Amino acid sequence: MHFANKLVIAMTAAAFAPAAPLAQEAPLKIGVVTFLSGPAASPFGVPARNAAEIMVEMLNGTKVPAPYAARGFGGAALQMQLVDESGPATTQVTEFRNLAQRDNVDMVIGYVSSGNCLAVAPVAEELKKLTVFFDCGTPRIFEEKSYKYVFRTASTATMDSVGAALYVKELKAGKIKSIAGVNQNYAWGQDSWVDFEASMKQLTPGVQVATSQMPKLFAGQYNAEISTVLGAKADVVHSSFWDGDLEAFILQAGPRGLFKRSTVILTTGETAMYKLAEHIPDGVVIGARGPYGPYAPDNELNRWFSKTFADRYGVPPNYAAYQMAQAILGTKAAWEKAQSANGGNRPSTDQVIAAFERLTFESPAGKVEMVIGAGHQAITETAYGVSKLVKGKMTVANVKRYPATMVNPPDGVKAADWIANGFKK
Amino acid sequence: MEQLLAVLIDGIIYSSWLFIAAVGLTLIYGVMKIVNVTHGSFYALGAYAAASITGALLAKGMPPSLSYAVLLGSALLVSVIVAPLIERGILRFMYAKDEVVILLITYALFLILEDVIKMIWGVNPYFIAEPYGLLGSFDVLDLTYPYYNLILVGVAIACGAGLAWMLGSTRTGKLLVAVIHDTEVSRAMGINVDRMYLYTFTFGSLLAAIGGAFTAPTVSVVPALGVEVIVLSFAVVVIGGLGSLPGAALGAVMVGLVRSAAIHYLPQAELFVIYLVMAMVLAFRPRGLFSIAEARKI
Amino acid sequence: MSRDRTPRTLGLILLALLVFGQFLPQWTLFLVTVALAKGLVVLGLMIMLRCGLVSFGQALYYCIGAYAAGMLGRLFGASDVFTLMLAGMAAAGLVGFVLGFLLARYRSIFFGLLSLAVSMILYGLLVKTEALGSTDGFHVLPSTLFGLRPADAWVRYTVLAVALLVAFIAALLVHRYLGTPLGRLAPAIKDNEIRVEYMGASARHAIHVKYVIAAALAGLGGALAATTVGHIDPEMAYWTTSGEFIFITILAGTGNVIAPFLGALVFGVIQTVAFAISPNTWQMVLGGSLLVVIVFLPNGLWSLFRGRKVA
Amino acid sequence: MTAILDAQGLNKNFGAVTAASDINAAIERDSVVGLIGTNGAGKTTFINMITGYLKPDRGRIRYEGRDITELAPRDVTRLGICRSFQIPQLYASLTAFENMLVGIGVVLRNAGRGGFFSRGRALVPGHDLPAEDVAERILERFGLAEYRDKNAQVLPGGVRKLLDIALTMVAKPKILLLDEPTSGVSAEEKFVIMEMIMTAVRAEGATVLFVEHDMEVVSRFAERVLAFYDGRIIADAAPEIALADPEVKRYVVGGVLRA
Repeated sequence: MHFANKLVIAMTAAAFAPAAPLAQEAPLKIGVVTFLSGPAASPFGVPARNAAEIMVEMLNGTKVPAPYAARGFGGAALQMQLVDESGPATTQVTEFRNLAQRDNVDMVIGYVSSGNCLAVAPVAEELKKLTVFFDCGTPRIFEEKSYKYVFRTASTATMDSVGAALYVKELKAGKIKSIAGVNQNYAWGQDSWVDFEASMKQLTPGVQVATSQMPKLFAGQYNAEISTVLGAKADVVHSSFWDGDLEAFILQAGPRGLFKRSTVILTTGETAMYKLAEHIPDGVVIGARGPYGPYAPDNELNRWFSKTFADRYGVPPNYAAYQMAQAILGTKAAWEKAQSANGGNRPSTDQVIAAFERLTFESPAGKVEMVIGAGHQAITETAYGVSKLVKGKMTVANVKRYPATMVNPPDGVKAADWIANGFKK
Repeated sequence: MEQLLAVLIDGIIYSSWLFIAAVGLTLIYGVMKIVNVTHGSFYALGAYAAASITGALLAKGMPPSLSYAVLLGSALLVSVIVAPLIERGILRFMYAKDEVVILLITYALFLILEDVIKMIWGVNPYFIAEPYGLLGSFDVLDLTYPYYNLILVGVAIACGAGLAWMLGSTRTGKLLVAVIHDTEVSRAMGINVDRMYLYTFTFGSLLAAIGGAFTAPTVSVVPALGVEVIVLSFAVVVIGGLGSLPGAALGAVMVGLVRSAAIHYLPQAELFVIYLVMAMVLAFRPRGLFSIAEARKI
Repeated sequence: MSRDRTPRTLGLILLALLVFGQFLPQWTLFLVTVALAKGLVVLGLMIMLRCGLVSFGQALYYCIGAYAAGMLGRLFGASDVFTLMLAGMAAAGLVGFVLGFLLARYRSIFFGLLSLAVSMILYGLLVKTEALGSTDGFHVLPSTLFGLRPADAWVRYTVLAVALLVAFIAALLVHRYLGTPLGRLAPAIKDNEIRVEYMGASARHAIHVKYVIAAALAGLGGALAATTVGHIDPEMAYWTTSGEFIFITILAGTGNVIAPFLGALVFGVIQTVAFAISPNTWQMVLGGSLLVVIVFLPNGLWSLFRGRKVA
Repeated sequence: MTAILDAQGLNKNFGAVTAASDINAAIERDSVVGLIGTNGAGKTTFINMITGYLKPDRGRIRYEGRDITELAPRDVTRLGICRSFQIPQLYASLTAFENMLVGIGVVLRNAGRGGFFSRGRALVPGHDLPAEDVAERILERFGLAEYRDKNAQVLPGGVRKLLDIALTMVAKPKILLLDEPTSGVSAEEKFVIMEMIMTAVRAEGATVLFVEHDMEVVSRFAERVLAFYDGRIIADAAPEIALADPEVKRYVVGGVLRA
């Protein structure tokens, strides 16, 4: 018996140990989930965390330019609780539940990994907790199910592949006989390549696939892959590598003349372009997963954001940082719209959701429209350009912008079908 | 034909990298019977030290030609500082425990070191690409390879030959061999096994650090760099036979060639081909290719 | 032999949790359920560890169990929680039975590393299977109990209750098994296999049986995890997952069939606390606590609760 | 009397070393046979071949007329041929009592009484007592009662030796092979131990082969002696005759003195 007692006591103690005090009326508690450890921390997680910290601080200090001048969300100060996104889906689901039910946050903003987004979405629905995905790319989330409590304020990865295809077609004036791919061997890499290949086949009929390399995620050594791609002599090489893998790929492919031999597209190249300025030759197609960083429009919001960020962290914000800012501002917009509809009183979650659906709001990256995924999935314009070193500083030249509806499927149409049917509106 | 040549060259380059990364593991296991997970940490430490130190010196205007020496030096630096700390500070109190428990201890240490590294170097990547491009490159048919890859091969051969020489011809080496064969008897014969353990752990870790240091110029040094290396070098070492130096070499070459062949001819298989080889080898040679079958006296 | 109190203690814990469970906050219910799922896997590892064998690839069966359950729902719309668990258990047990013929011949580190290789092969295959969502995995239908779906407020508690029941039965059966001659053989095999053979028993057969049991338990745990978490992906087969299970096994100790569940729970709590208090350095907390346990509780957490031999 | 065990033309080489060359020996039921010879003469190899640990290169071994040459140790054991070891083979982490229980468990299981669904207190075949009682009784008989709950690894040498032999008794052996039962034991203890074993064996009734270096012990307990030298049997006779044989004197007895 004594044993059973001990155990139960131990367990209940353990269960309540980390419990935080219940959330007061104000301020608003926001759970922010992003990678703080592991390989995805440096390119996405940490810049996103930094952006979140800036936004929260500036919003509470009412230092954000119009239309976001109001304190916090509709006057209520923000309080953010940070969680690491590392670990398997089980861990992430556990932590999400802890945020929602133990720490009683008012909403959760986060998730870089598509796998985590897919795992968390149904839980958010079960717990009726407003959840905003800021970065993860997979189109599957709103294609496979429809959610009430889940929103995504960034475009899906489909946009990157379609945009890239449109851009190289223009760049090479249609003279593309063969394409090759080097993508990481996991969902993101596979999906990116599938979409790009399909788009190219639509845009330049008869194009050949020379080779599609899928090295293991974080393999780090790409000599063999580079050899095959060099040997394939493709006109265009597509890669959705990110972070360490992307940088290693650039460092290893450069000296081997891959960039000279083929037109290389790096759909997330923007995260590496400043760090590796002297290693990226001119003419490499650089993507930023949307109108972020160098492609961000020149409006006041953007000038303010990039300056504040650069002043504090010494580097310009990358697209992950932009997407985080976009997610927070989008939620703020929805919240305040709902609040004014509610006669100035704090809106209920359902009211915020009602306001969020089909919302159009301004972000440092310009106009964001929550028009697909039944009003829960954002579409934005996107832009591509080629690298150009100007006085030792990396810039993008020959920039082309593509309106949102041109690079995103219409509501209710699966990305794959949309591409397969020749991008019909 | 050209492709076959490419397969060979890519395979050899990758094998060299694997060998440098893995050989320390087999040494440590041979002598101490520890499956050492911190091996990955030392690989990462080597890479970080090399990247940051070389980068700093280059910024200070050091002639790039010296950077290769600096790579080596920084690997030496971290391993002689950290390895003894871990061996004397923690591991030596654990030798009485099960092989598995010690493995877990090194796993715990690995987790801790991951965060320590993050605390020291932060999460932002480090680069020192200069040594990679510096020597220019050579062409094989119409494939271009930087000469640096040959340096990698050279380092691998140097590590292997050096280790073989040390075990075969130096006094310490001979003592080590004795310990490898029978720790208890060696102890009885008055060999200072504890010191041997210290040397072995430091030297084995140094090899891992060298692996990291000489990889640094070709990659971006980021958190969790070591994770991949752990399982990979386990596979290599197990295929060759734990504790066997020629085994590690053969294992590295096998894995390297098979992998590059897969990439050239069957890209889909790349993901698990290494483990396939490992499973196959173990299925037919349960203790790896170069194993010392232990007889039991009854 | 001292009187065997384990079944009674198990019963008490079951009752205690069934009763207290209704009052525990929702998030703890989930925490405990996940701990039970992992505990089932660890229970199997404990049996193996008793004969001195450590599988670095037990995640293989965890993953097989989860995918078996997931596929059953995906292909045939099956959602009954017991059906799914039986399916996961059967699938894993079957694979374990086949692989057992190979693996039962291996000892010490080689057993561990071969099982690791096998699990990594499955991981590779799943990652290549884009039809199953590759690394992103896929949803598992919310499960039902005898065709009924409990009210939202009671879902967590119901799942927990089911998990408790399953874990209770599994623990009892394993406990009984460990008492049989074949079960008792475990430490003997660890100590002196030659003597085992010279007493007229086949160590390989004994290990094979234990291996299948361990696999089935891991499959059961995987299926339970799948239905609880509602999402499965190949990382369930990745070596880090196996590492976590071994971590828990050592944390818990092999003293008694209750230990694995206790260990899994403590692990879950440590992890979530670490996530909460130090999001940037939780790995350090995890590693540190493991070191502490190994150094100060060489026989695992179980030694805290155990005055004398219970098993 | 009929031979219970019959070895014919056994040969075994390890590379260049000849461990057994043309060994022929027929052992009568219930006899007590001493195996003598210097280290490496082939005594243990002989035992290892009988128990299936080694397969002879040539030759056959028959047990009660049945060919057991190819059987594995566990199958030989199941037939009732049990052995003890020169270096005690115990379950170091278990107590003496648990050591016995493991052995008894195997016996139960092989008799189909130790399965998952069988009763807790099934009777041990041959002893017709529950496992615990059998263990107690055998420990008692070997004077090990006081060490019942001590871990095997902490037991003194002589006790380990006895426990090792006691373990062989659980299966009710028909043939008992004792590999140097008294090695590493003081001269006077030797006789005590052998007495114990013999009383135990007589109570159970079994054929005994024991390897022994002490000729006094041999001539005291053995009814028949097989003298090994260089893998051959150089003498096979009653102790007084065998030990008087000049060859044996030169190669074995002398060898022991020199050793």
